[in-house]
Amino acid sequence: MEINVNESTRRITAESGLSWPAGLSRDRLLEAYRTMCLSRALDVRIWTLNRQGKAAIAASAQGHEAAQVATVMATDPTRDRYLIYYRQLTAMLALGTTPTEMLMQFLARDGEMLSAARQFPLHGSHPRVDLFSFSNVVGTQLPQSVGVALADKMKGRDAVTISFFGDGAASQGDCHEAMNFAGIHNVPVVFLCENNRYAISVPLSQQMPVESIASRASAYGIPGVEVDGTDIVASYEAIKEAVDRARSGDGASLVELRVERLLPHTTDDDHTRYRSAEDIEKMLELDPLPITEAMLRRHGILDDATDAEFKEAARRAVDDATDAAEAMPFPPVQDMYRGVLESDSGVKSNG
Amino acid sequence: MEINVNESTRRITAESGLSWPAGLSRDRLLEAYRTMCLSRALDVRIWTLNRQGKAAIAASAQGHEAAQVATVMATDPTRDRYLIYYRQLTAMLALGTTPTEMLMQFLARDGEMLSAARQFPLHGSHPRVDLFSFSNVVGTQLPQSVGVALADKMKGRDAVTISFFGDGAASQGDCHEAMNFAGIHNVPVVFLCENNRYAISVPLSQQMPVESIASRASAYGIPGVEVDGTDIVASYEAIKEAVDRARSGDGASLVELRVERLLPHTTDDDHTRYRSAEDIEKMLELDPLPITEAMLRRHGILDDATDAEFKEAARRAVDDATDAAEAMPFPPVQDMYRGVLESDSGVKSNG
Amino acid sequence: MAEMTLIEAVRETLREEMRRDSDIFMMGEDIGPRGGVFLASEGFVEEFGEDRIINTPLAESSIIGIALGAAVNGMRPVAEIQFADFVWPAINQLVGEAARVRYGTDGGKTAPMTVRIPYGGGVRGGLYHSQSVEVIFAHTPGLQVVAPATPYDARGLLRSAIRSNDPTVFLEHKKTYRLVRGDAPDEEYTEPIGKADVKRAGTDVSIITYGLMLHHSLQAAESVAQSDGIETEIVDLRTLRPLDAETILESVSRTGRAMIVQEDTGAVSVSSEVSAIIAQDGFFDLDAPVMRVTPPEIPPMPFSPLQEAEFVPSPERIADAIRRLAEV
Amino acid sequence: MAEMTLIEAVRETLREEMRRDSDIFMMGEDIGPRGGVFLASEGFVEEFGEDRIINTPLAESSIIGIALGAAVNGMRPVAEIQFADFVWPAINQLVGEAARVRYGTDGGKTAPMTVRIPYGGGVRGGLYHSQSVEVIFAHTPGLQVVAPATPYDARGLLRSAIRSNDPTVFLEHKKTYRLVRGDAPDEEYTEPIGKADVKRAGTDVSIITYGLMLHHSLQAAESVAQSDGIETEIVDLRTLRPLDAETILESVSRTGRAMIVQEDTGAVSVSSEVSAIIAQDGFFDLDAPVMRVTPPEIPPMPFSPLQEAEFVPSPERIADAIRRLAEV
Ligand SMILES: Cc1ncc(C[n+]2csc(CCOP(=O)(O)OP(=O)(O)O)c2C)c(N)n1
Ligand SMILES: Cc1ncc(C[n+]2csc(CCOP(=O)(O)OP(=O)(O)O)c2C)c(N)n1
Ligand SMILES: [Mg+2]
Ligand SMILES: [Mg+2]
Repeated sequence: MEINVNESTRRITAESGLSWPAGLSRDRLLEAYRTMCLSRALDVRIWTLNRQGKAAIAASAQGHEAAQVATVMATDPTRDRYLIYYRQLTAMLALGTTPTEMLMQFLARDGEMLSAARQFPLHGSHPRVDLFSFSNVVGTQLPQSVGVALADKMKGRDAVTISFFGDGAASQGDCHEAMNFAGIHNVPVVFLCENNRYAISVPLSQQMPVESIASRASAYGIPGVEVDGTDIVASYEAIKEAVDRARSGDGASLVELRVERLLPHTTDDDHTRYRSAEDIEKMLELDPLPITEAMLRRHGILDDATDAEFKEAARRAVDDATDAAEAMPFPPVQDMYRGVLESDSGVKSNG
Repeated sequence: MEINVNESTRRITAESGLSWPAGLSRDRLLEAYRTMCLSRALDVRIWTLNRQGKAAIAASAQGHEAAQVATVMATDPTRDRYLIYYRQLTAMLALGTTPTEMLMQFLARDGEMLSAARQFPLHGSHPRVDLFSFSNVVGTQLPQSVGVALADKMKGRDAVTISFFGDGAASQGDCHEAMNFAGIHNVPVVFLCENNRYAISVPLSQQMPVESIASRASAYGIPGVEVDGTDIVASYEAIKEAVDRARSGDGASLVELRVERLLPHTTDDDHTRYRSAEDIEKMLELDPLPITEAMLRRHGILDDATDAEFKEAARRAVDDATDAAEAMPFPPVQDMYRGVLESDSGVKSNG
Repeated sequence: MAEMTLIEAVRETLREEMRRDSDIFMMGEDIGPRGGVFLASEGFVEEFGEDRIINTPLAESSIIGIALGAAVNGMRPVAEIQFADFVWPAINQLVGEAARVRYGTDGGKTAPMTVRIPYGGGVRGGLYHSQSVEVIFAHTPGLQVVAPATPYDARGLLRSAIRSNDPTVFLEHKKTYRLVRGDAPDEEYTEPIGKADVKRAGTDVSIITYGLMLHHSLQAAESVAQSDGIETEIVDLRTLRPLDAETILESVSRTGRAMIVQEDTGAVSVSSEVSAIIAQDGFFDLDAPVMRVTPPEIPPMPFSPLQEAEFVPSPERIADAIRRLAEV
Repeated sequence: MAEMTLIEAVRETLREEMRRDSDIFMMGEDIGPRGGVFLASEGFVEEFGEDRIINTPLAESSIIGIALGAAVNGMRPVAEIQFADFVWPAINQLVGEAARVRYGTDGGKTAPMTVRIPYGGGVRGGLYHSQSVEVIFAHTPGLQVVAPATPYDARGLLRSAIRSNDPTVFLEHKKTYRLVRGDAPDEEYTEPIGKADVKRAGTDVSIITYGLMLHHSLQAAESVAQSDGIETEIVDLRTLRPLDAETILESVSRTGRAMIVQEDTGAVSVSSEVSAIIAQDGFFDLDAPVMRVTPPEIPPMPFSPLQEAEFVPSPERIADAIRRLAEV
């Protein structure tokens, strides 16, 4: 299947999955859908925990699930690297993070594995997969991801770096500098933009004078593709192509996944302040869960029993994870003094 | 004459001047050539003053003269605004700055009009024309120029802002952010890139993976054109088109003038360290002075007598300016305490 | 005389100034229909329109660079950096460029611009929504740096900042936005940039502070007054550049004991400068060492609640320090 | 033991480290065939190739951001910022990101990277080729900041910086590059980050300083020793973060008189912190106010020669200050 920026995203429909591209199978698709169901259930729970005053802040992945699960399917967690953004709940689950591990982040519990609860959820580094996010400063991960990939190129390793970002991040100077360097030096990175048309409340029309972010790839001499991010198969195929290109030494690509942000920016936001009723209406039709479910049923991959089983299993897993995470204490105070520098005593100092 | 990025720059030859575009006349072209001769003579003198230990630093305009004089011809100094870079000696002369005023900058003399000799030459603001350059930090002038133009748009003034930069500056994040905002808000600015293929010693191939800077205009929804900057007529026409567009409310443009940097980056540089003999050979063939002279002679605009007169006049003007500037003292010490803030006493303070 | 929160003081003052002077416009992320993430511009785009309330792309360097360009061309931009933690990409345009425009052109161009920056912690912001960023601005000649801690000062100083003809960094502590209420006149009053204010008179110890720490210090002062009869004088700096050395030294000359309380980490900070001023020009008035109460030298500030609470100097910690200093 | 200039010390040490460890590579503007604008990497691309000597586009934020990415993925990048004045666009990646990587991942990732920054004035650099930029780095937990003033220290400390597993800002004063010569062993020695060094022993006054000002202070000390018999002890900080409070306080405890000499403007600076350390922990040793000798509070520094000469604290000005302090 050929996807390019001149072709409108909507022309890539779920039917593109009629013959599975290399690497996709009925089982993998079913597994992907199971992860999406788990992500959605966990996402809903996290929002509830925030409303209960237990989780300080959350950014939801609802609407991005198909795009993220496709991204993980198109990569190799045993050797690839992931610089995530902050909305990658589904990707993290697909990469083997447990619901309890995720909830420990949102509840800032002792033993939280990414940052010892020093950082917001989804920030820090993962103990099992080479996944990390150093900061909340939008755009900084883009040059960093180029450096990560440059190191692999220098060392002759066949790892590919996935650099997650959003449409808002594309406006940062760092985005330009990162893609320009990647283009010059042919580094094995995939710039993966989950374009949900909003940077908090700022719509695309106020973010850029062009229709697509992928169209900017030509300014950096790299391929750019725009894909319907609610279409798990089309997304997989586009990302796989970019990952294969990077792995085979042909350098960077820009993949733009068009998705919808189904909830407000974060639990602190209220999108009715800036989104019209129609806009919200329209967006709800692009929920990747029913879209994926329908596609799988059309192809006879999913039946009622399995669907119900997935959803029930997800509910149970989320309940158990909530109990497990809530049972944990907050990190002890003295741990905050640990490890500013390697040479640190780790004891309290005032300068 | 249509110029676009798909067309190779070299296809726009001096012959494009056979029928003068609107706004150009034999007299204006002759005047432009006179300014180029003056600029070249002054430029040579400044280099000499550096070698004599009298001028601390200089960046030469040699090779950029036709492009710069064309830029001034295409604008209206009585209402337009110029955020210059640091290589715009010719543009400043064309805008009415005297050779003595220029030499006062290089010799840091008392009464230097741009910055009171607090800054490098060509930095500060001009007392007669709305021309300024706040800093040596490459790229910062690009967002600033967008803000300047935005103010004019807000106030409904018909001024156009000319934003000078080089190929090196195009790599800065600020360049991306500035052009993106200009594209979104349709501000009356012309991004004018004098592309001389080098950022000090870094060749284009190590600066960007694409052939032209103008080709990036599409990423910002603005027109981009690439022109032979040694062709004064083609340059004038391309810039005029962009200026007219901005003035008529149609927003920003990017004009890339392909020129050669005939001397090392600055008086501190030695380009034989990084430029091949052939490269230097080849570049010397693109000296805009003989090219412009030949073009004017071909069209019967310039004869031996006038040419000799221009060059003799330039020599005299530069000699007189040197005497005048060297006769001036350095700024007195106490002036350095003046005007950090409006509320300042202007007397020495340590905090 | 109306009672209002600090965020209300900021919003009302912005609104009044926007109505007064059509050269004023605002730029920032989400300041349009969203009204800003802290609602400082709630309802503004409806009243002033999209030309004067510009929802910018997510690009801080251009927010400041474009504001600077507009400022030197006759406008009075008020730029909002959404969180202080995100001002770093814009430091070059602010510290490198705006601060030097007047000096570097010998007054040929000036930059009458205000940059509003919500800063500070204690709001579960973690490492990137809690930072204090005043050091680099307070160090830079050509900038004015204001950090009000009360609605009254916020109103008077924001007016002065917007009307000033020099670039002014206006620091708003996020935790004080809704926590701190106070009376602020409806009149068009201004407070002078560069003047500290004695928020509590005392005879035994001088505390020099600003921002949220003013309120923690006031609580501490009350408790030690009751428990130990120690009378603490509290100097609210309000402006971090230029510092009001006169008011600081005057207070120390009467108490003989100086303590600086600050939320930002201590090394090479505003607290260092205040201490250095006293150690050089108030030395002979001192009866005791110049004490500093600051957080530990770790990146501000942990997300987990117990650690965050420990990081920020608490009224209790300040009260203990007052007692120790009074005994020296 | 070879005599060399400071720039030679930097170049030879870089070369030796590059030869020793293939994980080290360099990135920066013009560091390729040009050899860097100060020739710190002259001949390097010829020896190490374009993969390890990367001529970058003109984009400082990406230079640091990419170096950081490579550092967390097993490399030891040495990034060059061509002039300190141009580090501002990269502050976000350095202060906002690199400094917090170890802490923000609880040690899960580390950033063994060195950022070389030629800084300082007295070279006719004007407002944008003369700046001192240490303040923001010296304030930031998670960074190490080194500022050697002699070839010996440059060699020993650059080795330590490159071999350190934390991000280190390595400040090289441009004027010392060719002005300062000194002996430096050929051996692979290191000097510890975080330790100051007493460069001159004295009994009457302690000067705490660094960079070019070390040399101006040494000249001043000699002249007052001869003219007035005043013996000045000179502490070269060498590392600006973490500061070596112990050595500072030990010196002041013996002389009772402290003076900080600095090329950067004084307000909220390293000199403020040194003074504050003494005023808090060395107070009872002091016989006189803690004096600071710094430039005026104007943007560093004017291009015109007389004004530039006036801006930088001269040996004469320092000598006068020593005399005044000794008399208090
Ligand atoms: C440099 C910076 N500026 C502002 C913010 C505040 N902020 C957090 S997320 C966000 C919007 C990001 O939009 P986008 O990149 O499209 O990602 P999305 O949230 O839509 O997935 C903003 C403005 C930030 N975190 N960093
Ligand atoms: C931010 C920044 N980085 C580095 C420098 C040092 N520098 C001065 S000019 C220059 C090259 C600029 O190249 P270009 O934009 O092509 O202009 P040209 O000199 O070729 O006309 C560099 C790297 C600077 N002034 N500012
Ligand atoms: Mg978005
Ligand atoms: Mg160039």
